[in-house]
Amino acid sequence: MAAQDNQKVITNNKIPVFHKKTKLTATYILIVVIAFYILSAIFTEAYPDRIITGLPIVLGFVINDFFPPNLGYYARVTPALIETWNMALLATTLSAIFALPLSFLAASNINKNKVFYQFIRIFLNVIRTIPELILAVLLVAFMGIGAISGIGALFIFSLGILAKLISETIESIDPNPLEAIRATGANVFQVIRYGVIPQVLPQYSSYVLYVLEINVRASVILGFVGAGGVGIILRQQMSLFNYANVSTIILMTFIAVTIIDFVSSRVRERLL
Amino acid sequence: ACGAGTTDEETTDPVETEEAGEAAPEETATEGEEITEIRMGFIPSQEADKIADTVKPLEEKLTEILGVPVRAEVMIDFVGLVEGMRTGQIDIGFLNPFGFVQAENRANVEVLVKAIRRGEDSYVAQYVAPADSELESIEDIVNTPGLVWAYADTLSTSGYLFPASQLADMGADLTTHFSPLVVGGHDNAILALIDGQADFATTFDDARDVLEGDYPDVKERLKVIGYTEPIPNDTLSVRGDMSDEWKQKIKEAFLAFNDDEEMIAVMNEVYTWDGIAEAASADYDVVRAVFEKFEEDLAN
Amino acid sequence: MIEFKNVSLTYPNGHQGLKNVNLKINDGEFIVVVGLSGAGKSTLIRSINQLVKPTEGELIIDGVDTLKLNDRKLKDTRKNIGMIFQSYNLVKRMSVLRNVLTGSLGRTNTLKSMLGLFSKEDINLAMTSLARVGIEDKAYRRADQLSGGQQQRVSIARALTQQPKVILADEPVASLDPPTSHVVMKDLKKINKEDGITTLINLHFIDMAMEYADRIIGMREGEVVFDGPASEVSEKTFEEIYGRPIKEDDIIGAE
Amino acid sequence: MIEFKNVSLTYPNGHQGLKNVNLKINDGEFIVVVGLSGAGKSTLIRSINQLVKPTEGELIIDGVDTLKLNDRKLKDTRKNIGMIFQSYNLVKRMSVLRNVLTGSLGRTNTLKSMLGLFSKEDINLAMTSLARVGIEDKAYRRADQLSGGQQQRVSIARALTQQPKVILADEPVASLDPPTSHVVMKDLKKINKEDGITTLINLHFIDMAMEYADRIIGMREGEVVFDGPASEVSEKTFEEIYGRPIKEDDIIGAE
Amino acid sequence: MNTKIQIEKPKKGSRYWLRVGISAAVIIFLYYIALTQTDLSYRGSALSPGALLERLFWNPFFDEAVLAKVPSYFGYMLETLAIAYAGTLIGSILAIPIGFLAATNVSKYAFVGKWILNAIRAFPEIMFAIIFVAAVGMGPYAGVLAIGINSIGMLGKLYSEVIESIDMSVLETFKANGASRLQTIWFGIIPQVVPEFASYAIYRYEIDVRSSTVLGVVGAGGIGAPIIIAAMQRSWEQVGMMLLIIILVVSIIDFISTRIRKRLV
Ligand SMILES: Nc1ncnc2c1ncn2[C@@H]1O[C@H](COP(=O)(O)OP(=O)(O)OP(=O)(O)O)[C@@H](O)[C@H]1O
Ligand SMILES: Nc1ncnc2c1ncn2[C@@H]1O[C@H](COP(=O)(O)OP(=O)(O)OP(=O)(O)O)[C@@H](O)[C@H]1O
Ligand SMILES: [Mg+2]
Ligand SMILES: [Mg+2]
Repeated sequence: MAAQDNQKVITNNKIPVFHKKTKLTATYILIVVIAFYILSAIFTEAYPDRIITGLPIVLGFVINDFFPPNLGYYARVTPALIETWNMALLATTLSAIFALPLSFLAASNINKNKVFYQFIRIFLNVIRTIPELILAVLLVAFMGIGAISGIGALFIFSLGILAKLISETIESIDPNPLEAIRATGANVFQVIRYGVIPQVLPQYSSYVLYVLEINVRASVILGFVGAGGVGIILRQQMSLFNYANVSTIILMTFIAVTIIDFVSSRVRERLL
Repeated sequence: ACGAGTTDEETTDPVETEEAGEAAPEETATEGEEITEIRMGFIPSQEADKIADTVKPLEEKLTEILGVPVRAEVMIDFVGLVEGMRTGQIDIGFLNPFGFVQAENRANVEVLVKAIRRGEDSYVAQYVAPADSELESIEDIVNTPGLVWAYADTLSTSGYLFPASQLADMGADLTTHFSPLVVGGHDNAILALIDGQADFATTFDDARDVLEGDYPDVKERLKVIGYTEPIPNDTLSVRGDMSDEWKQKIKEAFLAFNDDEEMIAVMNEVYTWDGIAEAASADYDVVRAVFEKFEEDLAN
Repeated sequence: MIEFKNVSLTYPNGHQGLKNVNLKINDGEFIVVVGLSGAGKSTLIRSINQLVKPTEGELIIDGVDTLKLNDRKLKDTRKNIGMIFQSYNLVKRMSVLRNVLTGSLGRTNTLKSMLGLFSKEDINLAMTSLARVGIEDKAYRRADQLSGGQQQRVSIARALTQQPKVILADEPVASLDPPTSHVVMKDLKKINKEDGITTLINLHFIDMAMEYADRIIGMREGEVVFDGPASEVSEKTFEEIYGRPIKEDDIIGAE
Repeated sequence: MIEFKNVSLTYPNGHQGLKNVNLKINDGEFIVVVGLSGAGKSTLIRSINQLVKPTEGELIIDGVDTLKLNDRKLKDTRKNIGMIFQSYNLVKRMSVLRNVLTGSLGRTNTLKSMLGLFSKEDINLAMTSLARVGIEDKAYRRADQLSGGQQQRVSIARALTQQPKVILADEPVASLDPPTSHVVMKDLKKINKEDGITTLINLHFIDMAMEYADRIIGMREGEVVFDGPASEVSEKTFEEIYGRPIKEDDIIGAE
Repeated sequence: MNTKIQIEKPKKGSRYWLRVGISAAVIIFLYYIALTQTDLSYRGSALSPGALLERLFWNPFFDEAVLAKVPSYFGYMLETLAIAYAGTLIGSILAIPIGFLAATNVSKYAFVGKWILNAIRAFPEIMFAIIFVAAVGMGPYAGVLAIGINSIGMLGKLYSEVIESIDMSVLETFKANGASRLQTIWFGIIPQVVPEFASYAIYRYEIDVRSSTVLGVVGAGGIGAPIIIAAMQRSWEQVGMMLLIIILVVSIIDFISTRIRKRLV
């Protein structure tokens, strides 16, 4: 067969590297993405020249204001950071616990009841959508001022993220073992416990740590509503234009983030 | 205390300039500086009980008067505004007294006018306590140790700085006498009283109005037991490196609002200003003095 | 005893997977189902434990028409039916022993099983089952660390731990190389003989079917076209099943 | 010509993968390397293009001792050596044609290749290579949509597009079923004959080795224990290579 | 069948137990601190949740003043969407090189990349916004830049994790081919990761839509300032209406993006 085919192929001079259809789809996607970008850019006046003229100002901040950090300020930051950490830890723990059942309900391959499934997804969308700041304001209105409101805001917010991410992981697991376990006469809880959980555990723990980091950073915003932690002093020092102190706060947040990142990558390595 | 204003016709009159920019849609008006657009940052003061989230009417009016497009952006926090004024990206800023004092240090801004509210160019902070509280006056507060004191945050002029200064002057040791409860907003301070978390709160006069939607009986539940000394009202400032002509022009434009019913109505709507008065940096010395007392503590 | 009475199965997309199947499967038989790809072998086997549900007819297991059972009763029926899959279907990240123990879930209290509290008997049984397929030394390995043949033997051990009366195997050796396939088939045969467990196996390879089966069921386009002892299989039978004379490839074991 | 002169290879963990290997491989030969698992077959083959680097001796390709080459020169040598892997190693989400075209990367300017500007000759060559292994109609399919045998043929086409003087294949058929294996081996043999490309193949299956090889190299524990034409392979040779008499399983193609 | 099979459960070394012990101790300590040091007393508010929810999500539909503002709210929302889109796109593209830099399996200097990403994530987004307001003035553009750089932090991390999980055996082929490093990345890695990258970028867009509200605080545009002001005013009807709009729009985006992402992966 080869000889003839060779001939045919070689005489045909125009062989595209990409199939016409592939090319067309890729082009369409590119056009849509760019068109939206241009629209947004016009709308937001996001023209590159402006950032080029603004660049010296950005650098000025780094060189003149943030550097050098006032390291002596750490004594004030530490307790605040611990407070922030505590709120993040508790909120993450709660959301890690509650996200699990929710995400099973939000996974189409586990929850076969279409209506209930959609309801859960919409519910998750709603809680994920509310900006954390507004969430905090609302919770303060509900529950009064204090760490509880802050933790509550972080909890609700991270519950939405976690449940969504985990439910997507659940939806993409290997369905075959589930079938096998179902065939042994196991009930749905047993199928989840022995079929699903072992498969999602690594992703689950990696997402939980990811959310922990998000929560540590989000509590900065909660300072705006008096929910305590590093947010309050960050805002205070910003308002006083004490950038050397702000710089210290950022530096210490950086250390916290790096530690979480390190732990998270070690855990991932272990579990995968 | 209203300054004489120029009329609309005068300001919209095109003035020839040598460096009229190509980009300028309309003529600029000074020899010293070419301004093709005025950018105005607008911070709704926490001390006002009613704020509009739009400044469109103000934008339009100023565009008309100043002859260049004016663009205003509403923001919550003054840090961005001040930094923008420092780098020349923002021309006009509405700043609260404390913000102005900070901005003058950081960005060398210059105050042009200040607000008149209810006929005054200053306001006061109030001490609020539950209606059934034993506290009847500021003296009672100073004489009762261990009270839980709710306030918005330590940088709030009326929420903390002025009352704290007053209390300190009256002999209370701020570090030991109270147990402070920082709640993030004036409304929250009032809320803390309603919820029984605090013994008294300090807010602007009268923060209880904000809560009336949630608690129609808030004024019966909470009583005002005292006021601070007057705090100068919030300012309208411009960046320091603006040419004097433009400063003058902007100042006059705003002062002219005093003669313009419609604009005063607008100003009232967006910022509860019912008049505009000329202001000088010295008017804010009292704020500076109070701030200086706390500066050391706050910075560390 | 399992009895198909006029069983038909139409998939939701309208495809007819089984057409009026009538079969009687006696206790302790070792049956191999052969047929071309798409003939309906899997459909037949999977309808026994209702991983797919026949749409017509009666499927009687031990005197009960299982098609009429509710979910609870169906679970009870499934407990008595072990299943082995082509792709083993082990939970990769779990240890071999735990995988095998999942075979006992059907009779373990939900709460206890959630806490991982299996009875001593079940753990013993799981270990014994592993020993029967000769891989008890791998009990604490993670399932994905085993070779294909070993994984399939784990899945047999899992089925054994279920203490089923019936074992269904859907192409249990299709992913394995020939020698390993023989080991697995021998294991299955041995268990069938020793415990008298009724065994139904789908196979592609006719030579293997002939080698192990007591009885062969040939399928074609959803219908049973042959049913008889291996000895009765003739050149003609092949033609019936495959719609064409037998070719070398059928013997080597290709699709 | 490829010449191993006293080549030894010690892995970083101290394991000796090759022990004093001496071999001469002539241009155009079709050689099959057999041996038990762990015998060092992969190590031998991979040391030719230095995916693992021998620690001692000389490895002379076309007169040059490649162990002394710097990175640049080594790359040039590698361009002349095509490689085929057991697991195909295709980029799954790329089209078949693009996968095949990556064979020409070594001679394509980096920037051009990134912009997808392959020369007309290379594209033609890629298509021709696909045609030679009989799957030119799949050119625009995504690689992961093909069956295993087809994927392996894509990887052969990729090696061909490289226009190599040597093709190395590390167990190219181990993941394939027997009939497909034969198709792939036939393809390799055909190419070897048509283009005169020196071909080295690792195989587990001795029957297959005998069927296709001009010359068989037997390895055991890192040493070459047999080297000669397929016709010289005897019962004794098996014993040398496997350390035990030949068994049925070796023939069917087990490990 | 009754004989008990004795297979020793593999013994974990003492170092293993030491590790487990230390980890457990650290975790218990952390929770102990968190639970004792945080003021968890719940005082409750006199405000009934029912009344608040009613004001948030029911009354707005009957409030003329709020209804009249709906078009302008949609305008703000549109601005937010545009800010988030431009920002996410910039961020998702710039995150690619940093993601590669931070991936341990392709980069020798992965730690540098990881540190850069951690530093970006440690920087409060509000601070970015302030800096960009100073650099380019108030308004949406500052928001775009703040969102953009902020997205790099998270996307870069996620990207690098995707890269770290790719099939490395494919890369060996390219080594054997004599392909250059860049070619290896372009042909060997990029096709493997593009769908995941795109999927994460789309996911990030949703997050950015939400987080761009925070930027309203410093005048970086969008629906942020109006909603926060309304909340400060305790004008729950307005807050509720804006929330409903955000929820509606984000749900639509979520719906579309889920479908796109399903097709990508
Ligand atoms: N879920 C389903 N929906 C629709 N049709 C299906 C479904 N499952 C199987 N089929 C169809 O039913 C027919 C029988 O399928 P079945 O899987 O039973 O065949 P098989 O004999 O097991 O084939 P193979 O040897 O390929 O496994 C096939 O034509 C198949 O396409
Ligand atoms: N990277 C490595 N580090 C240490 N030892 C290795 C490494 N790669 C291979 N070995 C060891 O070298 C020996 C030869 O391995 P090699 O892969 O060449 O065997 P093989 O003949 O190809 O076996 P198989 O048939 O299983 O592929 C084996 O004992 C193996 O464990
Ligand atoms: Mg089947
Ligand atoms: Mg090998």
